[in-house]
This record gives sequence, C-alpha cells and structure tokens, in this order.
Amino acid sequence: MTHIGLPHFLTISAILFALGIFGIVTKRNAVMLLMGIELVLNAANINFVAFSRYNVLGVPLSDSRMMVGQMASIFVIVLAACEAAVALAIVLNIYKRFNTINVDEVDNLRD
Amino acid sequence: MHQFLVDLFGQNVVPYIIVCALPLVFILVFALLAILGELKLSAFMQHRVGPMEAGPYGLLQPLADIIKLMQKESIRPLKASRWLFQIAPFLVFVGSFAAFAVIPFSPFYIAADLNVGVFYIIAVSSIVVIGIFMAGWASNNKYTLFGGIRSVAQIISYEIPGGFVVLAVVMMAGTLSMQGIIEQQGGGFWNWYIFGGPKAIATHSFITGHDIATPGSWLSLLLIPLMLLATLIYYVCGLAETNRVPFDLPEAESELVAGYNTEYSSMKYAIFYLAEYANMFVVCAIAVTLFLGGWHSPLPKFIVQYLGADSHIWLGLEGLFWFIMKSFVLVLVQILLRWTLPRLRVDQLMHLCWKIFLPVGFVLVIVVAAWITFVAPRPEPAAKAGGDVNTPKVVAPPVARPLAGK
Amino acid sequence: MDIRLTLSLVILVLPLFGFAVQLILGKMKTPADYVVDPHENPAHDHGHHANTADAHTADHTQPAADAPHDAIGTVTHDIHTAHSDHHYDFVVTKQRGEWTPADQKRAYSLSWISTAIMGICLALALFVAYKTISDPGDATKPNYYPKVQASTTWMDFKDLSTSSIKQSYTVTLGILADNMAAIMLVVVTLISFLVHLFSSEYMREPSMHGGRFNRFYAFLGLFTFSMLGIVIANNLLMIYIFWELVGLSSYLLIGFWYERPAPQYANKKAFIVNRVGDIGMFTGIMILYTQLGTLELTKVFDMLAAGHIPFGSNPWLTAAGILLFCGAIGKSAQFPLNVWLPDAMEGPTPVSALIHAATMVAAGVYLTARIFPLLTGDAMLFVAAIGAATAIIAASIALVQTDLKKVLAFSTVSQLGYMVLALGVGAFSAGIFHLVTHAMFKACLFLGSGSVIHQMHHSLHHLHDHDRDPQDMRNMGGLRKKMPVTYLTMLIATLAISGIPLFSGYMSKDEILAGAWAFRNISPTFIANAVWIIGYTVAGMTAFYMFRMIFLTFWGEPKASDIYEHIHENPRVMVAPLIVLAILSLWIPFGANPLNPGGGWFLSTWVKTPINVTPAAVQPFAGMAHEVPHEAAPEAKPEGGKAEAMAPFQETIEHEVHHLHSTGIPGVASLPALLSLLVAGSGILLAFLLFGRAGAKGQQVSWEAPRGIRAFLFNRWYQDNLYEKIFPVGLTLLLMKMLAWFDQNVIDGIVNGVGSSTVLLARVTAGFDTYVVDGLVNLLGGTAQFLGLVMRQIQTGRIQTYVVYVILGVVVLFFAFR
Amino acid sequence: MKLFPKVLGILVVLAAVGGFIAMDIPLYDKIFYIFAAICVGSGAFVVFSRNIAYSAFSLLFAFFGVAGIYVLLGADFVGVSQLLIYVGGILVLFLFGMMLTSNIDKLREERPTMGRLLPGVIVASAICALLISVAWGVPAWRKAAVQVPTKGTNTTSLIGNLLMGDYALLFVASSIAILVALVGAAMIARSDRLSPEDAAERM
Repeated sequence: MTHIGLPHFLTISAILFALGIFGIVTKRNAVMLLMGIELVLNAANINFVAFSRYNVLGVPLSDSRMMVGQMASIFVIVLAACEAAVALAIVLNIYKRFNTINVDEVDNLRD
Repeated sequence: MHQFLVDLFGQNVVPYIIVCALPLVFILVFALLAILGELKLSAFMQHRVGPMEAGPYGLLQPLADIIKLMQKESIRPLKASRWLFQIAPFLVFVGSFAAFAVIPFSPFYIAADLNVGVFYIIAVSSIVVIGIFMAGWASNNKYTLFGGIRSVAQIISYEIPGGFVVLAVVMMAGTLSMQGIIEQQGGGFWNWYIFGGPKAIATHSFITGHDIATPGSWLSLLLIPLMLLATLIYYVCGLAETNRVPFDLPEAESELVAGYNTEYSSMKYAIFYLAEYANMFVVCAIAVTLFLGGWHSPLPKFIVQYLGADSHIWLGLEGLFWFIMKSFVLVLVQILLRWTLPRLRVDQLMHLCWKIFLPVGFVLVIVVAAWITFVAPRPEPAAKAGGDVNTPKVVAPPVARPLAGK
Repeated sequence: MDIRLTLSLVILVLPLFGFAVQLILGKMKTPADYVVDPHENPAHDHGHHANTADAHTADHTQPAADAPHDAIGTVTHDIHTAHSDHHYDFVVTKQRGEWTPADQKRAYSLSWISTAIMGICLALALFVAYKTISDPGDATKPNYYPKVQASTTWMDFKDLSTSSIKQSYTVTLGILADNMAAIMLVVVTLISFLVHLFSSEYMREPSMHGGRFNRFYAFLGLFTFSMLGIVIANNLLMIYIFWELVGLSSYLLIGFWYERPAPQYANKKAFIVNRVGDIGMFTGIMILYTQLGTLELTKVFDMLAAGHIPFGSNPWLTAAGILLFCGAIGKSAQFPLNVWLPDAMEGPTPVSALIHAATMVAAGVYLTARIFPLLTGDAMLFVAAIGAATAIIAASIALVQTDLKKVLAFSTVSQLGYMVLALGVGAFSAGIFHLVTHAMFKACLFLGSGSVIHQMHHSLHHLHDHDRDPQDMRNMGGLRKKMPVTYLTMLIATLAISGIPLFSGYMSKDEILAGAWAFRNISPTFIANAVWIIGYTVAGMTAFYMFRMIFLTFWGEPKASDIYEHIHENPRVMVAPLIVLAILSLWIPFGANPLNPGGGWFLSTWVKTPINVTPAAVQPFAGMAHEVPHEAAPEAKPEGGKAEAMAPFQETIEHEVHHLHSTGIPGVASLPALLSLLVAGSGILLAFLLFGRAGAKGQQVSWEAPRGIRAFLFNRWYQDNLYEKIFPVGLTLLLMKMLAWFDQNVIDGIVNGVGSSTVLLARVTAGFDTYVVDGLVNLLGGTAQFLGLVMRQIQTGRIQTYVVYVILGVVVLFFAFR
Repeated sequence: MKLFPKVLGILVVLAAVGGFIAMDIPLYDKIFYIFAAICVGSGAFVVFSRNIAYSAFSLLFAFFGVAGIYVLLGADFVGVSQLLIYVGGILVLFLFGMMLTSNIDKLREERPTMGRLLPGVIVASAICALLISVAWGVPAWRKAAVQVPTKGTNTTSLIGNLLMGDYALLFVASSIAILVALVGAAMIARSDRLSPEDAAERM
C-alpha cells in the first residue's frame, strides 16, 4: 500500500512552479528567463498528468476522458518546443543587434 | 547476502541488480573485444601484424591499454569548469548504458520490455548529446568546444532521418516494443524488415504457399528495395550518431586534436572510450532489432528446435547467440569502414543528411503509410508470417522482467 | 466531413502554403541594403533609362552601378529620404549591387506559384459555391443554420463549472458552408487571384518592391488565408482570431514600403484604430460567452431563441449586439473610426484593391451579417445610424479630393456605410448583394487607378521628375486616348457605382434604397427619415464625384503635356483583370432583368434574411402594429413557441419592399429606383457641367489652398485634427496643465510658505532652523522621493515585474474570495 | 586538516542514503521521493546558481526528474516525450543559445540586487504556499484513487488513437504551429546572406 497520493505530486509541481517564477523574476539573462519558463511549464504538465492519473470526481471515466490530461501535456510539450525555438531565434537576433542578452539593457522601446 | 538485501530493501531486489549488472559486464567485455578487433583489423588492412607483445598474438593488448590508462594521472585543466568537467564522461556513459535497458538480447532476456522501447532509446540517446556538449564546453578549450558543437549538430541532424526510418518500421510493426517488433519477424529471414517485413514476401504464394494476399499485393515486393535502402540509411545514421568514420568530424585529429575529449585523461578518458563502444553496440543492436530479425535465426526454426531441444534455456541461449552474432557483424563492418573511408567535409555531412536522407526518409514514411493503408493484407496481425511456420511462441518468465509486473 | 467543408479547408490552407513557399524560397533583402534615394539612381537596366543616363551622370557623380557603396554614401541617402516624402506612391531604392536581373527573374517566376495557387483556390471555390447554392438545405431547422457545418471541441470546462453557474462552458473550433460564405469564398479568391495577376506586372521593378517581391506575395497569401478563415468560421472565437490575423496582414501590407515615414504612420494608425473597435468586439464576445457558455453561432442563436438572454435583461443583449458591431465599425471604417482607411492608401495599389476596397473592409459587413439574428431593434437602429453617418461624411469628403486614390478611398468608406445602412434597416440581402457588386467594381476601379498611376509613374520616372505627384488628378487629363482599355473598364465600374441601369450597382444600391424607404414607412422615426434622405443624397453625391474623377482623369486636355507624351496602355497582364472585373460589373452575373433590382437571382433565392432571435419585446418594429401579409409564405419557422413572435420582422420589411417595388410597372423600375436614377442622373449632369464639358471651368482650375466649406471637406471635416486634439494632445495636455497648476500653486505655495517662515524663524534661532525646519523640508523631499520611487516601481516596462504583480494578484484574489 | 570534513560529509551522506533505503515504506514511495528530490534539487540549482552553464546543465536533471515523475504517474509516453523533446531539443537549443551569446568568462551573472531578490522570494514563497495549501486542502484530492485505462498500461496506442480521432484538429493545428514556428525561427535567426562580391571580399 503506497502512501503517495495526488497531493504529493501537486506539491512537487508547486515547488517547481515557485522555483520557475523565482527564476523569471530574479534573472536578467534572457536564456535564464526561458529556463524559468520551462520550469513553470513542467510544473503545469505535472499537474495535468497527475490529475489524469487520479480520479478526483469519484465517478468512473472513459478511457479518452482519462487521457485528457496526458494529451494536454503532450500539446504543451510540443508548443514549448515551438516557443523555445522562436524565443532562442529572437534572443540570437537581439544578441546580434545589441551585443547583449541582458533583458534590462534591451529597453529601446521604453520611454 | 541475498536475505540481507531483501531485508535492507524490503523487497527482492536481486533480479534488478542482476539485470543491471549483466549489461555492464557485457559492455566491458565487448569493449575489450572491439578494441582488439580494431587494432588487429587496422593492422590487417595496412599490411602490418599489429600488437604482438602482450599475450599470445597480442590478445591481451587492450587489457594492457586499460591498465595503462588507469595508472595515469587524472588531470583537470586549471580553467576548466570544475564540476561539469568531472560529470560529463559519466553522463555520456549513462546515456549509452540506459539504452541497454530495452535491448532484447534473447527471447527471455530483456531488462525492461517497455511498450515505448524504440522511442525510449531515441530519447535517452539525447542524454549522450548533452554529455558530449558538457565535456566540450567544460574543458574550456577551443578544440573541445568545436568538437562538442560539431558532434551535437551532427548527432541531432542525423537523429531526424534515422527517426524517420525507425518510424517506417514502427508503422509496419504497429508497436514500439522492442520484443514486439522482433516477435513479428520470426519464421525465416524473408520476414525480416530489411526485406520488407512479414507481410511483404510471405504473403506471396510462390514463396510460402500461402494465399492470404490481397489483389495487388505484388506491390508489396516494391517494399524490398525500399527497406534495404532504409536499413542502409539507418546504419549510416548510426555511424554518424556514434561519430565514427567517415563521420568523425568531431574528433578530426588533423583539425581538432581529438575533439571534445582532448583534455581528458586517465579513467575519465577510458569512460569516454567505453561509452563510445557501448554506443556502437547499441546502434548495431537497434539495427538488428528493427531490420535483421533480432534474436531470430535466419531459418524458420531455431537450430536447437531442429535438434529437438525445445527448452527455454536452449532457445534463450540460441537467441542470445544470433543476436550477438548479428550485432558483431555490424560492428565489424563499422570497424572496417573506419579504415576504408576518408572523412567527409562539414558541408558534405549536412548535404547528405538534409538533402538526401531526409527527403528519402519522408518518401519512405509516406510510401510505407500508403502501403499499409492500401496494399497490406488485412488479416489480423496474429496471422502474420504464415500459420504453420513454427515460430517459437516465447513468453518470458516473470523473473527476467522484474519491472514489468507491479 | 462534407466535401464542401473539406474543400473549404483546402482553400483555406493553400494560400498559407503559398505564404510559406514565398517566404522560404523567395530571395529576401535586408532593409539595410535598400536606401530610399530618388536622385542617385543607379541604372536599373530598364531599356529607356539607359538613353538618358549619360546626361545625368555629370550632375550626380554617381559611382559605377555595381560597385558597393560605402558608409558615407548611406548617410547621404538618409538625408534624401526626407526630400522624397511628398513623392507619393513610389519608393525609389538604391541597391548595393545585389538584386541582379537573375534574381529578378527568379523572384518573378516564383511568384507564379502563388498566382497559380490562387487560381486553384478560385476553381475550388466556384465548385464549393455551386455545390452549396444548389443544395436546398434542411428546411426543418431555423434559417440561420448553415447548409453544413462541422465543429470540434477544443476545450471543455464542464468539470470546472461551479454550482453558481449551471451550464457548461466549451470552446469549439469549426467551419461552415452556407450561401453567404460560399459567395464570399468566390469573391475573395477571385479578387485575390486577379490582384496576384495584376501585381506581377505592377510590382515588377526593383524600385517598386525594394527587393521584397516575394515577401509581397507572401503577405498577399497570408492575407488571403486570414480572410478566408473569417469567411468559413462558424464561431466567434475563430472569427476573432482570423480578424486579428487580417489586421496583422493589413498592417504588413500597408507598411510594405516601410522605408518612407508615411506608410509607417499609416499602418500604425490603421492598427491602433482597429484595436479600439476590436476591444468592443471582444467585450461583446465575452458577454455572450460568460452568459451562454458557447461561441458557436448557431448554438448562441438557439440559446437566445430559447430565451437565454444575457443577464436576463434585454439591454444587455442590445449592448452585446452593438459591441460586436464595434468590431465592424473598426474594420469597415465606420463613422467614429473611419479615419484610418484613407491613410491606408499608402500601401501599394493592388493591396488597396484587395484589402481596402474589396475584401477586408467588407469583413465588418460580413461580421454584422453573421451576428444579424441577435441584433435587437435598438441595435439595428444604431447600425443604420452609423452606416448613414459614415456614408454622408465620406461622400462629402470625396467631393473635393484631388488625389486619384483618395477619391476612391473615401468612396469606399461611403459605400461601406451603405452596406451597413442596409443591414441596419433590415435589407439584409441587399447589403450582402452590395458587398459583392461593390467588391467587383471597386476592385476594378482601384486596379484601374493602379494602371493609371503605374503609367504616370513611368512617365515621371522617364522625365526624372520627382516633384510632381503621379496620383494627383491635376497632372492628368485626356488619358482616354492613350489608355482606352483602362478608360473603358473604369467607366463601366463608375457607371456601376453610380447606380445606372444595366450595371450591377444599380441593382444592389436601389435595393438598399428601397429597404431604407420601407424602413421609413414602417417606423417613421426621425432617424429612419434621416437615413432615407441621406441614402438618396449620397447616391447623388456618389455619381457626382465618381464622374468628376473620370472627367478629370480621362477627359479634357492633358494638363501636363510632357507627362502625357510618355503614357501608353499597360501590358496585357495588367489590363486582363480590369476586363474581367468590368464584365462582372455588368448586370448579367447578378440577375436576368437589368431594370428590376428585386428580381435578380441573388436577392430572390441566394441570400435570405435570417430570422431574428431576440425577444419579441425588443425586436425591430416591436411597437409598430404593421399587419403581417398573408401571402408571405412563412418558411423556415424555428421550433418552439417563439415562432409566431419572430416571424413578423423580416416578413414585414420584405413585404414593404415588395410593396414599394410593385408600385411601378411590373418588372421595370419602381418608385425608389426612379428616384435614385433621377438623383444619380443629376449628379452626373452636374459633374459634366462643372468638369466634363469642353472648356469647363473645373478642367482649368488649378486648386490652391482650399477655403470655406471646401477646406472643411478637404480636411475631412477636421476629424483627424479633432482626434489628435482630443486624445493625444487634449487629454494629456489638460492633465499636464492641471498638474502644473497643482505644482505651482499648492506645492510651491507650501514650499514658499515654509521657506519664508524659515527665514523668519532663522532670525530667532539658528538651532531651530537647523534641526526643525531643515528636517521638515528633508522629510517632505524624502517622502516625495520615496513616493516617486514606489510609484515608479509599479510600471517598469519589465515583464518580470508584471509577473510579480500577476502572481501577487492571484494570491490576493484567492484569499479574498476563498 | 581538510580531510576530516570530507570524510564526515561522506559518512553523513552514506548514513542518509542507508537510512532512506532501510525506511519501511513501499518501493514506489522511495522512487517517488528520489525523483522528487532530483526535481526539486536540480530545479533549485537551476534557479539559484549564478552560472548560466551550471543552470543549463542542471536543467537536464530537472527534466529527467520530471520525466521520472511522469513515468511514476503511469504516463510513460509523456515521460519519454519529455526526455526526447526537452532534453534532446529544447535543452540543446538553450545550450546553443547560451554558447552563441556569451563566452565562458562572462557566464556568471552578477549578484541579484535586493530589489530583484525580494519580490522574487516573496512571490515564489507566496505562490508555493498557496499551491501547496490548495493541494492538501481539498479532501477529494487527498482521497483520490488511481485510475487506469481499461486497455491496461499501454498509453501509446490510446494516445495514438486520440491524436488521430478526437484531437485530430488540434494535432493538425499544432503541426501547423510547428511549421510556422520553424519557418519563423529560421527567418528570424538566419544571418544576412552575403552577395557574391562581399563574400569574395571576405575570403
């Protein structure tokens, strides 16, 4: 009999989410920001998969309803890949243009 | 000892340990053999005698090399990144070693018959990429850095056509499980996927006498050259992914000293070496699994069945024999190629991948999908290779698959 | 899936494919390689240019054509940029030896892929339209149901719904096929195809495309994709998504010549003004979604018909309708937001034809038609009023414009006002009909103007004249002898837009006017009367200014004979679209009898007014006791008890229109048509007297700075100035003045008071001065600084700070409402 | 002596590991805790390390731990996808991005100021506390039972069928998204092409 339940997974996810948010808020390097975002996305994915694993409604679900969480996480992963590609391309362009990827220094649009 | 372990972990972990330890031993032995083979074959091809001093005919030369390596001082460059430099070789080795979890050595020996086995191998091989990158970067040396970047670019590029070819086989097999794919190829070499798989040739009455062919199934014969090509592509992609000649640009000694492992010495260098050989074997084992029938013998029955022995042990041993023999032959070809072909240029490398292999891979997947949809015989998969061909129906005993059961 | 839907999807995706092909394979240049420079013009290797090159080499000390320019050269080019601003439609670029004739050839041949794709789309669209229109449809369903539609659930929030909200929330994606969508498919793909064809010649020279020939085609493909998405979407979310995509592609195309400041300004303006409308549209969507839980149009209508009114109150429903219509106000350049469309003419002329005349701006009308069943009586009155206001304002401005494209631009705004007016008065099919006919003749007019401008440009280019404006009608005149095909096609389109019988505009416009008349008859309110009068007034004004344009451009004596000499007819690939569109501007594609507007098959069979699903109390004409005619066959009744309550509206208006038509001789022009013919005829006559007659005054007038009413009209009723005064200048300045007053009187007063008392007290005791007063002042400063510091942290422009606020907001909201 | 603290540290670690192994909880729980520790530990390292390279490489372990957690949750396909795409794709992208935008000497970020650190700490701890309290505060979640698809543990075929069935439109849409993202990324990132003359000059 295992003691691990849904809240355990949610806790891990919460901690990862908080770490990601901390990274996003405190870092100045654009690549580091992206890493923080990936952590946040991973946390969300853990939640998706965890909720698809545990039955919180109390009624039996069909297979396809059960898989909704996993499907969502797969699409999140796919879109994360898109996001990373585009973001890195933008970062490279910024580097070419400004010779830095420090987000505080790339502020030409600020008044 | 056994009881102690059971007490300690609260569960019988001995099978796990065995399953984990066997590939490790295998890698060590294989590396010794492969190094020896490389030395001797290069000598043969260059009309030399090769190592002759250590042991009879120099058979102990690899052992001597290893001992020499172990004795050397482990040097870490002053400006190298301290932790990453240490971790990198192990990461590379872990990536190669993890793949052994799903390599089906015989009908009864596979560490974990995952239902995403093929996918899993492709995934864990990306850890190797990171490890190589880490090694190249952490050494803080321009040659290692270039080697690392080249290696990563090359491995990632060649993963794509390789993946397409694998996808074609997976589509035909309808499963991602390694054992599942092998089990479909039983009953003779014409059922191997290198010849188009169980549904291509076997459905033709002029070969097997069975008549489950659908109208127009002669189109299936077109699969044979296609899958031969696919095998070739996979094998070449495998060469590129292991950074072997003619794709050894990351280690090109004339340009980059020794690529990403320039700064490594002693045991860490040995571990890189080991990982490279393990990787070679993994690539060849996958090729054998996907295209060459895995542990099946080339003839309809296992030899031990012709001899009358039908026990699990004999079948398992013969499966092991066939699997390792096939893999060794492929490894041998890799070694021969190393001493035969010159190195490619970078642009040739990329041209080959993106402009030749990738379109061919696309076409392959589309043709196979069309074939599955329109041509392949509809009967359920159980009737695949012809009913009376006596493939051994193998069911692994539970102890060999400790992770499979909950 | 139904074949029509499948083909619709194919039609949708093909232009996107064209977009990708052009982007990936096309040869692109970076902006740095191209510098605006009309004077130091290296030989583009046009044949005729080479002759005069010798004469100019001495003046310009120009380096060899293919030598790369140095950095100093680039700087001087930037100075010339300002000089070339007034040079209206064209960018003359200088290349650094990269865009070779081989590149040109490659880009040119590559563009045919996109054109071919549009041809395929057109063929498929025709097939889809044939299949759809020939399908009788399901008579048991309410008539706002499309012939076929398919949806898939994207998100289902059923499990998240709490006890306070009963219904489920879903987000679906889906497409539909009905007659309106099918006709729009044909219109969009047809115009897009012709514009692709036209552009292949129009944009051919490097001086026109600035090295971005394929990017132009890519953007055209992107636009077509987005527009088709709006057409076939069956839910508000997808319409909204493609709505924004259309906005984006319009932005890209308006600013295609982004080297010059004017297009940069114009595309920003278009984008920002559209956002204002889109906020309204989004709010409308959200009102419906929060209350109904679905965005699929048929479901929304079903729920409304079943009595699920937003917040249970009719004013909210009216508000939702008006807010959704706000999107149309922005996109179709209706009255308060009509300022962007004329500026959008900064884009290349084919773009103006495709986007800003024929398709995108009609998307607002299309949206209004899609949401038509949920408009209450008040909302429709609002729509009609907006349409009428737009029509009269734009038409009056068009009377005095001197720029060829500006006349057409204001005419477009005015005609869009007509369409919106038609929807507002309930003449649904007339509005859609006018949308289609207008797309044809206005695209013809724009492409024709493009043809004229192209030749003008060539001529000016040949003369090395960079001061005169190729779009100004004051430089034209007498062109019909030089460009007969362009003249004839534009004349046909002009007759069509003026509403002359035998042309398409007559049929659609008169139907609108009849609708307005019927509206006025049924509910004789002030607004209805005004709408009716404005409708007829604008008809006359349209005829006047369009013929003024024809007379000034094509008739009379050439006003600049040096330009005139070098003008000749354009090549076939440019005039062929004109001919096609001119043929489509005749009456024959739309109805058999050219004199009977109501009898065309478009109106009688293809597009039906959808039933209104609003509650009976707020339906149009709810208060008007107009008897329902017995002969009107009540078809397509919706199920449920609402059927009786919903029937009257469209039958009332159709009956009244029928009644108006039947007063004349059967099958021939009726009373509204006769009146409109009279008005249009007098407009044409006036234009002829003022501008067309040999020796007419208008022909010789060289306009100086306009005064009086003409200045008022020429400056667009000072609407732009007003907005500029109100929003950026007025409000901000007012705020600044208030703050300055506060600063000078309050803060300065305090400081001065403190200062003087300090002086006083300093004489008494220095210690007090040192410790107390200085302390006070420092405290004040410190507090201000601290406050400033705190307030500045709130908006840093860094996304990370905003993340902090978002998270804190979530936490606070959670604990506040747990 | 520097040896003593090292030995002590090793002993402590060994004791902790031994104690953990000997703990009387099911193997599933132990594995969960191991993966959780990997996740959280390397996630924290990603965020707290000031060396970008260390962060990037420890992101590998974070992804790996998350993949392990997916597998523990019975989502083996998602787990392997995570490994393949995140480790093989996204992480490599990050590494290239890091590599191409900074050299090895500039990889250390300067110490974050209090003005950055404080909101980060507050926000992160607040959201962490909030999420954890929610996770443990819903009784239905604490009692939630494991559900397994009726087709056994083979999620691959289920996912395959759903992708081609219920989620077909999304599948196609995401593939279009990938296409657009790739084209866009290539468009954005590719450097200006050289003209033949310039190229010759540079040679």
